[in-house]
Amino acid sequence: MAFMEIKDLHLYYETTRGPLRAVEGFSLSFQEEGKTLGIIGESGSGKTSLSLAIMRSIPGNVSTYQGSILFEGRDLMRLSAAEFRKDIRWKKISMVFQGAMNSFNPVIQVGRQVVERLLSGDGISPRKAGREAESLLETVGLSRDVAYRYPHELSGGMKQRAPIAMALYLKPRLIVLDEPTSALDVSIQAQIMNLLKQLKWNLGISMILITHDIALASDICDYIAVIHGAKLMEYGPAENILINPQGPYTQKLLASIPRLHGDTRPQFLSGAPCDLVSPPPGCRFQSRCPSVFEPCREKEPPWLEVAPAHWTGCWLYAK
Amino acid sequence: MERHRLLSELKKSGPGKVGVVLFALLITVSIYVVFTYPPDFGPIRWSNPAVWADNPKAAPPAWIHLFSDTRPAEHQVFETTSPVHAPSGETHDLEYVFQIPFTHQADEPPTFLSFALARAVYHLRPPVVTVLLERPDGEEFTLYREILRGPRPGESPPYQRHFTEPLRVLLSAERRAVEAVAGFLKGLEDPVPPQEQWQRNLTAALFGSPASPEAFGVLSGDYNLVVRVMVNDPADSVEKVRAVVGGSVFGALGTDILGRDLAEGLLFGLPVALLIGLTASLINTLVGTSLGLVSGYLGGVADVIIQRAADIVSNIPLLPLLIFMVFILGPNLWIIILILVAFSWPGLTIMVRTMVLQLRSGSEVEAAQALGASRTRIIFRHIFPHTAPFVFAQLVFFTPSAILAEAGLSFLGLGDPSIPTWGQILEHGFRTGAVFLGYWWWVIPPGLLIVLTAITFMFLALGMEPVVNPRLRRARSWRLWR
Amino acid sequence: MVRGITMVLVLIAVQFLLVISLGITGLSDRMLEAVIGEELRALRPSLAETIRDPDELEYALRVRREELQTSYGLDRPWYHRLPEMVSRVFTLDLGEAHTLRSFTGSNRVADIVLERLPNTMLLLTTSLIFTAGIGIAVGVRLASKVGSLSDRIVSYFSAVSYAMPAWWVGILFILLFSFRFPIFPSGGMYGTPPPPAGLFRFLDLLHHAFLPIITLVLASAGPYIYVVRTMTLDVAQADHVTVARAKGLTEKVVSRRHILRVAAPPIVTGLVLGLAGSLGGSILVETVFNWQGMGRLYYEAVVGTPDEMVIVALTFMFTLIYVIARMILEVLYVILDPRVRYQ
Amino acid sequence: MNSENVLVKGESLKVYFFVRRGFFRSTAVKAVDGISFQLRRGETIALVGESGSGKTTLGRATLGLIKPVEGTVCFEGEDISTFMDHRIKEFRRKAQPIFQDPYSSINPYMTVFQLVEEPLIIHKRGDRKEREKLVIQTLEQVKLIPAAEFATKYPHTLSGGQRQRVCIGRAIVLEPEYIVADEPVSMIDASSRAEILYLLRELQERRNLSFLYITHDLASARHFSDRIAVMYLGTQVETGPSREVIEHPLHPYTRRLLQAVPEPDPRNRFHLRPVIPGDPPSAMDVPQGCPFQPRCPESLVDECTMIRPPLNEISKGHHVACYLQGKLPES
Repeated sequence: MAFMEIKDLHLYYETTRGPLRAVEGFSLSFQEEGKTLGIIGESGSGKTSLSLAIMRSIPGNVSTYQGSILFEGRDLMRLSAAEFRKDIRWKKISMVFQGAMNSFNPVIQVGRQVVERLLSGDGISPRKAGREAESLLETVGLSRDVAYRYPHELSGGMKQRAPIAMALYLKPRLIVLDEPTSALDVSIQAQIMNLLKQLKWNLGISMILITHDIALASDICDYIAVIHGAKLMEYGPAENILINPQGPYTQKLLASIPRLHGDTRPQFLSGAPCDLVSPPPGCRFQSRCPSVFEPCREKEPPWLEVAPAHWTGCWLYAK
Repeated sequence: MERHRLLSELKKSGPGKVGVVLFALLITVSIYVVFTYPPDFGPIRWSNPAVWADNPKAAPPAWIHLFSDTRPAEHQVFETTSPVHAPSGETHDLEYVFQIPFTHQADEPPTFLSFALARAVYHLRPPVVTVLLERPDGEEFTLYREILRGPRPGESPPYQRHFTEPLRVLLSAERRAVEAVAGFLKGLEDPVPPQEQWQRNLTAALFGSPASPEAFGVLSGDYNLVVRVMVNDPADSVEKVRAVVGGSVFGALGTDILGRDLAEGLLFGLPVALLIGLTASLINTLVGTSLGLVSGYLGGVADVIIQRAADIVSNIPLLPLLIFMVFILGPNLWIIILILVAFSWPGLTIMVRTMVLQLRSGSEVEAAQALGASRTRIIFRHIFPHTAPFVFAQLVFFTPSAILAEAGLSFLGLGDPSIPTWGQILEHGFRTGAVFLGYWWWVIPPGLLIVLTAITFMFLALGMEPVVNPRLRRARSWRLWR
Repeated sequence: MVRGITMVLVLIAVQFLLVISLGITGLSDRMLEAVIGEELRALRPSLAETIRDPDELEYALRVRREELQTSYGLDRPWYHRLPEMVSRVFTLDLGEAHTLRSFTGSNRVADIVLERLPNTMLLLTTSLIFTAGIGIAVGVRLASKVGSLSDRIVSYFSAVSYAMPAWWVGILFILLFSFRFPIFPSGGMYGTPPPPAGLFRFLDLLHHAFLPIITLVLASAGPYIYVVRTMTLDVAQADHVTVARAKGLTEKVVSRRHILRVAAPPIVTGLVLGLAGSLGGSILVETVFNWQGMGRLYYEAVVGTPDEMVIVALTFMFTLIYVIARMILEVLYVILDPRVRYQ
Repeated sequence: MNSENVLVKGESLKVYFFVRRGFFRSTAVKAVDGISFQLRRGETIALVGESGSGKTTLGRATLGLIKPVEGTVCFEGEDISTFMDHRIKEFRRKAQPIFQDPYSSINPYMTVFQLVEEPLIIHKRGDRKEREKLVIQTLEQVKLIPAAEFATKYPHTLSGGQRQRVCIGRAIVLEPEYIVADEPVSMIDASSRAEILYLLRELQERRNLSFLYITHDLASARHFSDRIAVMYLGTQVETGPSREVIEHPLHPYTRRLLQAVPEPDPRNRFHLRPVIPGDPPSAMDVPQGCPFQPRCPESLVDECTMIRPPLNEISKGHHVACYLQGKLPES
């Protein structure tokens, strides 16, 4: 049984022009526990919506939200809100949101917020909670006294670590990380990625890392899924995707990264991702694809296994 | 960009649409008033009791009979300049006879009966004026008989009487009318109501016959008021005669205790309210925005001074000071507007300054500076446009505050007496006890008009909210008292 | 710190504004002359009984006039006289009224003002508490269902309530509940004769206070609901609320701890700023309902027989109430918002 | 070095800001603390460093948008602080910035045409017709094609990349000689960043422009600049030819910075990345001696904590400010 399996997930937002398809027919199975799945996409490709869909943290203007998410044999989408809250939310799956500086309530001490889930409701003593918060913060490389500070008193790097401590609180089996290092300097980014790696190795936590930076994903991800225009373009083990990408979009994405060593000049993708309110028929990448041909403009590309466990949605590989 | 959004957003939202429609309505009516009313409406008409003398006092609007079973007495005014009979030159036929026929069809007697006579000229001796009422039942009452005032010492013929001020007589209160009724009743066989009772309500007796020993029944039908003027010289003349059969209801909105047509006064109040609101708001916006721009962009000492001043002024409780200042400086419309502005600018200044500070350190301004753009250009092309939608929204938002403020001051008796406003009409009503006498038509419509006008702007502001909100809600204009 | 200084400056500025306008326009002199004239007129008949000689009478009156002028300080220009008055006001020595008297007949301004103070505070605090309660309860609820029918209805209500002059609403209430359906008294604070002290007297007071309080609440609750709704909405859309929900906190905890708690400072600000409105509104509402409070007194002191001592004292009191409220706000801010604490 | 060819020259520049701390005290934030550099015509220098290293401030100082407290900026051999009225305007024409955020650096109320025309109006260039022609030409140069169609659009209808092109068009319409590009692509999607950088390079070649390219992206600095200057806490710690600095970094800070940059390699995930420990310190209290010394992973010599190391030339054009030269292992 796969660790997690997402089937035909849809998430549409309501807009004045019609539904905006942020996630459309997303299916993938995340086989092994303790591994990290990277989801790569440009801005406006629907990657943040995907993370919210997995967490069932959908905003009010959503018009369509369907599909199924199988996790430990249970379909998360079929659970009632109360069941999901009681069994899954933060206990099995937790999340680190984009924009860490805004993840904390500005008027409550950081430590309280880290252990808040049990403080309110299931009830643990404030003293014990304080100790737990201190030790969690220590786990992510922060000093114990951070627990008694307010969010505005933390520096950028500290603010990035604290939400990770919060996500670890109930020892979840899966953490969804939405751009955990965006807007950070490379040096801090490397620190955070090291922290995540250690958590992965030491605690065996599975992670879904959502980012626009494929190079960053290579730092931790065992599997990589590439999305473009709300659709999954390619999915496979990191080795295949990074070294031997099959879909033209993935190839272009990799080529657009300027390499530190070697004289290969970066290439670029001109144009913008397609409009998600009225997407063209056929492949979502057609207008930017260098190897576009007839079928791409007519029908949706097939989902093909081009190598073991390496799937891609492209007409080029259809027989 | 946001300018266009502002308009499209206005059209989209419900309150916005209502606001636009109401605003168009207010403007149309105001234009009508401005073009049809005399410019000095206040002194020459509204505050001139002579204009309203013929109207019933404190009469409810005419349309209330739609809601009751009884038919109210209609208010009728007649005027004639052509006598049915004039002196022909023969010495024994020296008499003018004016006839005013009218119909009374109602379930109650008229509230009063009055007549007026104007522009009389005589040469020898003063004429004798007699007024008779001919009733449908053939009875005839002599209501009035007087001689016009004789020559004053030093005056020489022809003597002119009642040229500036007509002779006005409330017939239903005349001694002679009482006598006439008493005479009429004495001739009846049936028991009649006692004099103490009908004397207080003479019109009931004049326009009715005793229906029971307690009360009079209304006598409907055609009446005729005859005015005879006996003169001594064929050259003597009387130009105009007027009669008023007082009704119990009047016009679209009734009258006040002085008989003023409330509809007329209330209509005049509309352009005044808009003038107060928009002018005060415009000046306030102008002052507030300029100070904010100066304070934010120039910084330094100017900034410190403006900020301190804004801090202080914005913490002064407005109304007590407003009352005090108007009391000291006198109730003049412009003074009221200026004082309003003097205490209200800080809200906008603080808001604009905050925005300017943000913009000033932003890259758009820096880019413009790097291009060598002048300070004026930066302020007007790169800073002001960003603040414009908010400033505009403030303009709309402040307008009702100013209207309400003026209304409040007027209600305390501090309104500009030369310009009637809704607040003053309300004040007059409250002071003369309209509330306790149940004169609702005097109290509800002016308030409703204030609300309607204020709400027009509120709806406009509400419609703009989606565009303006994030920053507008931090502005403090709503603290204005009501 | 800076705030505190500003508040004191406000007090001073208002007083000086008052004094300078009283002085420059010559109003102060005129008012005092009128008072002296009044006293002399009252004196004349009694003097005339003892002093028969008209010349001597005039002389005696002249002497008395000069005495009075000196005692009122009219022999000195206003810029000497009035600042003294202000400084006395600051030490809460409010002096004596020229024409107004307290209910007990005292002419000390402090007596006059202080016996009115509780009456005004009764109206203000009660309506403030109701406004706060209604505003927060309704505003927060609405913020959770923006765009719903009830949200739209209340938004319209807020706009209408902002656009309605409170005093006019008061008049309508009188028309409706005192005249058409005589349920409540139309004005005053106690019935005539006032019931004996004790429970009945208190109930009578409540009966009389009902309409004025409802009027004030109706006028201020509408806009306040809207402010609370907007402020709450603003916070409700913040990222940390999404995070709190994602953490699996119950909706109650989310709205109490993560929305209301964060929105509290601006919500409290809104309330205190609204007080400024009620303060002004109370003058009008007290006038309408003939409520013997400071507002009514102010109206009488300005519009009736002008009494500068009372005007100055009352303006000072109004400003003082507001300034105290602002100070409390500052303290609350420090408690409510840790970001302010560390600035 | 041929001094005639030098367009912009900074000499021991220092830019301090003063921040109120408490009621009376104020502290100097040493954003730029003694930097000298020379930018030749047609050359691109990449200014690299973490946020807070002062690179943006240095860029603004070279444009005369901030006054240095010490040192001078010379443009074509003349001290820009001595420029008065019309000279400053001439300088403004020749030296232009491009900012990081294409969303906030242009006026949303103006059309693309008005935006690109504005510099011409400020500098009173030509009449209406001529300006129109110039604007269209410029739009074509920045590849906003069809130009006539883009000209009528408002910025909010454009994508991030297109907006940034409008900014570039605004900057080049006056035919400047010197451009400070402050993180011009960091707000743009990774996949289209190269496109903008190629555009800048093309303009440079066509017009012999000089660029100060401010970035935190070392890889793009390598490909799009001739020289790299690495900044740390307001000082220059290393400078040299781009390839040289990337392939043979000398300063411990540069080395660690380079190691922190991930390259898309699936093997990355099996080992930890060497990192610079701790947060970057604040420019409010710069440590004594070498500013990097508290975070420096290498063994310290005494001088490190005492005196700031000077910038020494190690090989041709490659300078480094570190006492440990020769004592460090080859990277």
